[in-house]
Amino acid sequence: MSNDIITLTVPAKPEYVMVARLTSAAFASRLGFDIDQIEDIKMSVAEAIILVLNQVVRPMELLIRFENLNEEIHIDISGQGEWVESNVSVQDIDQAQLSRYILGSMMDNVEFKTDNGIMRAVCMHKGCGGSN
Amino acid sequence: MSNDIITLTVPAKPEYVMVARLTSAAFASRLGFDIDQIEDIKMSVAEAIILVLNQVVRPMELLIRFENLNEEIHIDISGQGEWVESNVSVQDIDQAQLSRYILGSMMDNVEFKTDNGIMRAVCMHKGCGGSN
Amino acid sequence: MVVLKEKFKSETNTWCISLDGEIDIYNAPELKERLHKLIEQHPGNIILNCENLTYIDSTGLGVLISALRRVKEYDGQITIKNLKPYIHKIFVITGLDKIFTIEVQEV
Amino acid sequence: MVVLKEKFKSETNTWCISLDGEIDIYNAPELKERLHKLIEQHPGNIILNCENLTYIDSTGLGVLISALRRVKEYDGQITIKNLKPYIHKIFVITGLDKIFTIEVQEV
Ligand SMILES: Nc1ncnc2c1ncn2[C@@H]1O[C@H](COP(=O)(O)OP(=O)(O)O)[C@@H](O)[C@H]1O
Ligand SMILES: Nc1ncnc2c1ncn2[C@@H]1O[C@H](COP(=O)(O)OP(=O)(O)O)[C@@H](O)[C@H]1O
Repeated sequence: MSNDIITLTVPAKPEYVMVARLTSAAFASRLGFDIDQIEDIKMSVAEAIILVLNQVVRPMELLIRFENLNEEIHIDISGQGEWVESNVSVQDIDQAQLSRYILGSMMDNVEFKTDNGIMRAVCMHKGCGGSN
Repeated sequence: MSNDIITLTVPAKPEYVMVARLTSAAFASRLGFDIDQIEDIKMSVAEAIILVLNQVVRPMELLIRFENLNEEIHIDISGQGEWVESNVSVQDIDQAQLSRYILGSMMDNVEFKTDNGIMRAVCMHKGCGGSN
Repeated sequence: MVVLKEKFKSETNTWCISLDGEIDIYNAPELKERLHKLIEQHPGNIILNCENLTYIDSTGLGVLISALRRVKEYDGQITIKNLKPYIHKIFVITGLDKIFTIEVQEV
Repeated sequence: MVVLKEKFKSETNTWCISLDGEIDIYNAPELKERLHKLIEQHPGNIILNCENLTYIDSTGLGVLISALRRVKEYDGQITIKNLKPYIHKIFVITGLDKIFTIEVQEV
């Protein structure tokens, strides 16, 4: 299959994380990932978004870019638009560690793009014959 | 709920119509549409895409824009990028009538944006308490 | 891939075909090819069991119409069985309930 | 809305709670509030039946951890039952299988 790109933008609100999850699942399923891999990809997209949302500042919008490249799905999640103050709790900060464990285990590779301690984007990929 | 916008771009290929369908369903479900209405919206998005794809020329990419506005879901589907020749059949042209019947019945309002006989975009909306 | 289970019953000269899953613009061409092959193999009547059909778009309907044309050439029939109500609705909207013999699924 | 069916059994001083559907960043705050209210009402042990839990994200796990903290304050326990294997996997990845008592669903 050729090198195809899908992009999705959603308001940076908890209620739309589900939309990003389902779009990921649909694309991954078209690329031939199996059910367990699709679950991993869906969940990783959600966790990456949670990391970008649950910070002292958060973006107004999220851009999610999917690409199939060399039998791998590449996913970039980035905050877009204005970044505004958010009322993050200690719990959110503790929870970030859970997100990182999940991403590290479910994707083949994950990179965090930070700037002054703020996570601006998460770039990750997973292969069809992937490790998990 | 505030006036939220979601955009999706996919390659203008049959295999990605399903991705657009699932993204529509997820957004419509978040907006509180019931199961039958979600089916209608999903199907209408697919039929609008089919109308844009199955022509003598077709675009390289599709942009689908969803907005919730005054208790209605507004959906614009437009061809993007270069338009290339396609090998459309008589069957495809006959089928366009089926798509139009379906759209007309499932959405509250549908507008076709044509230019020299080519359908460039379909704009439609449906309310939560809608007619169907 | 289209999930399609078929069986030819020579006593009644009928293909019993079950259409499962989703038929859309992506897999409709494959379905068309397979239906046409079956019709060539045994020009008989067709019973389509749609109990497990969860989605069909206009390109899928086009395939059924195209099959109906072939079958009509030798005065055959296509009967569509066990349509889910929301899929039956699509046949009604498009007027195709008048050209196929349709039996709706009980709820 | 989080689907949550609960029943307090006074003989064993235990809340039997069934968590159904998907728990994510959108509905986790509501779940947290409801669990904390139940714990206030009857500070007992908790059995979470997750037979129909199809998804949980890190914010949902955070809610469970937060409930566990409250329950530990009075030496109570949280037992998680009937986890689907792919959800159990998430507890293992995050190390939470060590802080909760977990019983995995038979397949
Ligand atoms: N009543 C109808 N309403 C709308 N479209 C119809 C109707 N009857 C036939 N068609 C169209 O005609 C097409 C079938 O054409 P046909 O010449 O049989 O195809 P093929 O030659 O590929 O078998 C269908 O795809 C359908 O779109
Ligand atoms: N072992 C752990 N690994 C990762 N995060 C943990 C762990 N233990 C606790 N946490 C974090 O601590 C949070 C619970 O904090 P807590 O102070 O109980 O919240 P609250 O005061 O709102 O009840 C959870 O959301 C979780 O993210």
